[in-house]
Amino acid sequence: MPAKTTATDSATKAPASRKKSNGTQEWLDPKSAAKARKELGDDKIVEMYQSMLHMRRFEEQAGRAYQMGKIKGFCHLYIGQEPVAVACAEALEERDYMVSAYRDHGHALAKGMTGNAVMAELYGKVDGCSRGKGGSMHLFDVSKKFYGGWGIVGGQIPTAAGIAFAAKYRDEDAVTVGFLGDGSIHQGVVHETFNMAQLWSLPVVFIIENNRYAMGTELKRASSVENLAVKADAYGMASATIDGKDIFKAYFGIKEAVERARGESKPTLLNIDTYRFRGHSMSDPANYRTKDELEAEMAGDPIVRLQNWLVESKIRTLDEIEAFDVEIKADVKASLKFAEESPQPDVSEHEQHIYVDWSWDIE
Amino acid sequence: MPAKTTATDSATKAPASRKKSNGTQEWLDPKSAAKARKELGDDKIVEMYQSMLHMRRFEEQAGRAYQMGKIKGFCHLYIGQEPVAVACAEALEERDYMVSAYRDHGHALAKGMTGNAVMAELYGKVDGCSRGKGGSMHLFDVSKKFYGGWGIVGGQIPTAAGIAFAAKYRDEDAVTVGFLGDGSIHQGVVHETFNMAQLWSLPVVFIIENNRYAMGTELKRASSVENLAVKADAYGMASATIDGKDIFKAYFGIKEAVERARGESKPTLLNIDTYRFRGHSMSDPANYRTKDELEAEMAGDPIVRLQNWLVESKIRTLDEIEAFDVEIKADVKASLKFAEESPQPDVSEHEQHIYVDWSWDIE
Amino acid sequence: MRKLAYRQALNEALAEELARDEDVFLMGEEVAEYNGAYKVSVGLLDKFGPKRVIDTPITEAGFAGIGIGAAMVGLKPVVEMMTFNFAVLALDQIMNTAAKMRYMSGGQLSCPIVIRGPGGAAGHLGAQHSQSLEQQYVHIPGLKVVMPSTPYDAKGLLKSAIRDPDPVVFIESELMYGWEGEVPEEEYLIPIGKADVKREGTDCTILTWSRMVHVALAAAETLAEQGISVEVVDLRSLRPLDKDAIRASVKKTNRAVVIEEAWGWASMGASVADFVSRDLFDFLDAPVGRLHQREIPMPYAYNLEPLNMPNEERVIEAVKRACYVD
Amino acid sequence: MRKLAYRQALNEALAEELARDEDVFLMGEEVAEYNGAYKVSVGLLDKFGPKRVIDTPITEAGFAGIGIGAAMVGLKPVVEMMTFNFAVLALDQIMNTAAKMRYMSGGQLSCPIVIRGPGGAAGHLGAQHSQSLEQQYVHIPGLKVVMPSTPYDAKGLLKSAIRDPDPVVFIESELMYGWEGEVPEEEYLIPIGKADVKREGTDCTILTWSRMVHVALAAAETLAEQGISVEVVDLRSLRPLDKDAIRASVKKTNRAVVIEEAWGWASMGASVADFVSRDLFDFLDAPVGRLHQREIPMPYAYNLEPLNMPNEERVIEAVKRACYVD
Ligand SMILES: Cc1ncc(C[n+]2csc(CCOP(=O)(O)OP(=O)(O)O)c2C)c(N)n1
Ligand SMILES: Cc1ncc(C[n+]2csc(CCOP(=O)(O)OP(=O)(O)O)c2C)c(N)n1
Ligand SMILES: [Mg+2]
Ligand SMILES: [Mg+2]
Repeated sequence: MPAKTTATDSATKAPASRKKSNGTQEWLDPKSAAKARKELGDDKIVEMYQSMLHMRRFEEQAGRAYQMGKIKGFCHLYIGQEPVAVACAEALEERDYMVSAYRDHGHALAKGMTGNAVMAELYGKVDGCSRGKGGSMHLFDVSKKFYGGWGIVGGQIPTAAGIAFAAKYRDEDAVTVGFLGDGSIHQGVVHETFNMAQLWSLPVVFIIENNRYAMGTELKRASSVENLAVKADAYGMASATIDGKDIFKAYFGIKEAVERARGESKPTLLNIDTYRFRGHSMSDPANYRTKDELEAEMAGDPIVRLQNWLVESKIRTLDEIEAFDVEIKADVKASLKFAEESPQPDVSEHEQHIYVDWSWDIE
Repeated sequence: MPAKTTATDSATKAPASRKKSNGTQEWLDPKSAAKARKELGDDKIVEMYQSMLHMRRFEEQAGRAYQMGKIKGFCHLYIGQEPVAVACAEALEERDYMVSAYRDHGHALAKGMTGNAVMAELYGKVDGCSRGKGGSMHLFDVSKKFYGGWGIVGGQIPTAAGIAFAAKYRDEDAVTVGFLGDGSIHQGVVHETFNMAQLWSLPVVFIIENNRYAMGTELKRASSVENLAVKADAYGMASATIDGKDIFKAYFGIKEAVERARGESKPTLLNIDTYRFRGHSMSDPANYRTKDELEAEMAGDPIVRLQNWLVESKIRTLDEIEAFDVEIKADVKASLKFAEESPQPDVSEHEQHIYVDWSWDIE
Repeated sequence: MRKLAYRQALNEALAEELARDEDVFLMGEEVAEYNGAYKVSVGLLDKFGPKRVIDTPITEAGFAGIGIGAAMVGLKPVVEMMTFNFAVLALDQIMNTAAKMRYMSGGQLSCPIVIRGPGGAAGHLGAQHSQSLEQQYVHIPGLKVVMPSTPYDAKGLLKSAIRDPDPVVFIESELMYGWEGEVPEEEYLIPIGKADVKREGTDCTILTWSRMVHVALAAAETLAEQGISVEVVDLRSLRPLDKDAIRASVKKTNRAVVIEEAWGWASMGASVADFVSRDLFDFLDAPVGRLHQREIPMPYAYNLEPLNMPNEERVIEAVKRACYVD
Repeated sequence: MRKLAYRQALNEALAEELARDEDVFLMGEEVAEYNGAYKVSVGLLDKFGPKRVIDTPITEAGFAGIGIGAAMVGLKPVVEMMTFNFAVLALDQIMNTAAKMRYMSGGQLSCPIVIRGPGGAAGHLGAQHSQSLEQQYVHIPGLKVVMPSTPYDAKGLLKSAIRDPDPVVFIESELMYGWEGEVPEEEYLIPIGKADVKREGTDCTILTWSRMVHVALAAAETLAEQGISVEVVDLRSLRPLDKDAIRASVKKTNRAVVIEEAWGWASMGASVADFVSRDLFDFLDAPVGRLHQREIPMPYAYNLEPLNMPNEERVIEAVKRACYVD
């Protein structure tokens, strides 16, 4: 298969694993794929491919902007984990809520926020989704029901449950998804929340994006159990472990949990296997992973797998897919330009949004 | 059986449950009882009875002193839960550590602290185990390896794990027991600690004294699961549910966990069924429990059960047991007198023990 | 006018606001079936049902966070902390989520939550249960902090706090729950950010809040007999602070003593005293006086405990020192 | 003399104390295999092995509590908080266990632990990651709080902190880790509780600590050119506080400006300013000046962020105001 269209982060060779009986490559689980074609339809699947590719190109661009010193502070790239966000957003309705942490670019884009608004936020510009005052770790868009964007590990989980509580309180028939990482699962407040979510049967889905590392700490050095899905057993909560590198498996796995939340108002803990191709943040060389491990993972780049599946399934030709990439790259460039040109917030904004009214003199 | 010697808090009629095949009363599990006679010997069992009765009389006395206004603040009585503390202390060596919370009188006495030192502490007198500066919720005796005595629900659990960590660090071959309640199990820091205790295989035993109520909140209203032992599954930690109203079952259940800690340096979570006959604290009327429930529980008073077993097993006669009670009551009276007569801490103590050296001027 | 206990006044405020606004709910340990550990929520479960009055497990960080999340999407939670000694477990949620949401979201979000419960010493509860920790909240931009001293203030301020679009930390006093005071039948609100002169005087201003207001008033009474006229200004709201009320009083008396139940370093009292010293430098005839808890954990021993606390006698000394008397 | 970066000086202190005392161990997130999120613990795992240098899960309350428990039975843990923004999750353990153990046990127990890590703003990290929260610790009896401003002070004070029999909160500065300064080869200790005059002057005293010391020194340089002689007193230790050093300097200059990176209400700066205003009332020729972070969460936007912070220009203004210049 041609190298030129494969996502920058991924090697050109196909994943070593996953051979068909006839010895050729099995890109994605055939059963889920067939189901997806029936339930979602090919065009929707193509859209999902496009949004994954958009996330990828968007963050590659953000990474370059960071290296050029145009984006500062922390910048936690989502590259490699795209199927999770896209599958999740696809499993949700517009009225549903999403809460993320600091690795939130992909989630924000998946929930419908524009590349312009997110890129401008990374630039700290006034047209950013948080008017440039939040930054990479604090993306918000109330109109898209995207509620951040959190810097304190685990702190977003009670918030997610609280939003679910409110949705239930007001009979909104809305589901809330709260994302956390494999390192964040150990925080006490996460466990406090699990108990209340189950006790009060809140319509919430907790998604562990298990990329096997918390900064430099591999899962097994931080967790006394290998399988994080068992965390749910302590609360009698439904749970599942899902392959987050296969967009279709991810979609159906998340969909089931979302339906449980919407239909039965019951929480679910999902342990989704995924992998980040980049370091923890832009400043992390990620030496704690072997070159082999990284290469093997990148060989199974989920975007490349879907791309190859699309081509082999004759849903789109390679040329069409290359065309997408050209478009998307142009789109991302436009977002960059938008961010570059967007003004910084006016200095008057410095004193706004602390309280609804800050007329009183505190200083 | 005669009412006169039964513990004040317990009804005279035998527990409705537990009939022998021949229709007569089964006071304690026969298999465990037989095992206990073999492994502990009758005299040791009698000692255990005596210390349970001592706790009971001690706290009845403390309760009266509280009603007379001689003991103030909070006073959380342990009445009804005595077998847990006694069985636990019996399962431990002197060099082993014990950490409790605010319902700590029984634990302190079981670990070898004198009635005088504990009663004087409740009185806030200088001969109290904490020189009168800690109070009912903060009993300490380093020489007995008793490390409190905590007011913040769940806060004692990382401490217990930390002591276990230190014991392992120094190859002390010592086990640490940390007590908590069925309401405290939900605190986040408890779960954070469970993960590290298992991950680092610390020689610690976490004992949930599951008396089914947290203040006025029944277990099922606070916990999404009925069986608290499953909390351990989330950490791959060993666990067991134990009948804490049967002194022998409690003993062997705890012993097994202590041996796991000492032999394999592995933590265990024990979910011990027990019941408090009194309110949460002296100021709690405990209206949240039905009269029937309370009567049924008190009919199964674990002290009365052991007493009846001792008599029926011909280990001690009723007269001998009555004699114990007379002695113990006298002993408790003596502790009360000791506490009454002990002086309050000298005012100079007010400024002591803040720092090792408080020569510097802070105020 | 009718008299109500401090706890009854709070109870009325909660009942009225629960009745007034469907989005208001009360959540905390023992608030529902037990009617509140300190009986502030008596009868509310019966009146408003389990959807609006909710018992929680003992997980302060978790349920504070759930309340905050609910507030972020427009509900108006009142989260009871059984005491503020335990609220420290939820401090991250309060200072990093509730306080910062509006700013970090560029004004998209607000967090109209009230975190309330008793603070301060209770009596013979030892070191972990007898702390005055308002400084943990006063320090944080984005939070408002209110500490009423009377049933009247408690009711009017709690109603305002519940209607406030920003997060309000509302600290009551365990020892005052039973204290009675006049509370009118008809509804009223007291704006957050306004101090109240609880006693007028001309020689020295006492700046204080919560239970210490009553210690100050008792001292003022005694001092009046000795010919020293003390003005007692109850700050009521610590953030925002009513600087104008402080200025007005101190410009009149030219002397100030700040009294607080908390420890004195990096405390609200230090801030108030510092404000007076700098802002009113040219009006002060004497150094600002301060009285606070000794820099010592609260001892349990009944004879030592009182030594740790400001009391009438010490207030009198402090005022006299500020007035250069004796 | 040789120069070391702030982080290297800390690393040496840790290495020397780990080598000196078997009971000392280092615990925290990423301290071992990753060599520290900010590389303060570089090489320590290799030197001392996994028993002494321990990576933890991301559970601040839990591992702080485990360290505290270990300290209660005589070990000397150094617990690293990746930043003090996260330490608030462990505040209950620090203020209710570590700080109170000695007192509540009537002197039986001690808690010789060091809780250390970077505090203060880092740069473009937004509101939750850029806080100066020393006031949460300074307020608590039983704790000691140290905030060194130079590699020399950092090394000498960390060694003293590790040997201290009481709990010490040791707050470093994320922005200073790379800054170099002279550090002698031979071992030395700096006692906790002693301030250090970083620059002598006669017209005005600047009282500050941590990174702000350098902002103050830069301002002092500029002011010197303008004929204003500033004395910069680095408090170094916030609890205990070196009152005598403050008195000595202010009695000489009769003017004082307090500078801190933190917000200003119920802050350490408020306490220091209040202390000067009252204790040195008769020596002050002008109101004490204060400079602190704006009462605003840290904005991310690169143009707004600097507006939140004290800087050289503002220090110069504050000193001139205190000196009635312009
Ligand atoms: C309370 C808290 N502790 C520590 C940190 C520093 N930190 C930020 S992300 C991170 C690792 C989290 O790993 P994981 O949960 O697996 O999420 P991932 O980065 O893999 O997406 C750490 C330790 C923090 N932000 N908050
Ligand atoms: C952090 C914290 N929250 C709340 C309290 C108030 N409180 C003290 S004991 C208690 C109930 C605990 O119940 P449980 O754990 O079952 O122990 P038990 O009293 O039954 O022995 C509560 C809510 C506290 N002391 N600390
Ligand atoms: Mg991870
Ligand atoms: Mg219980």
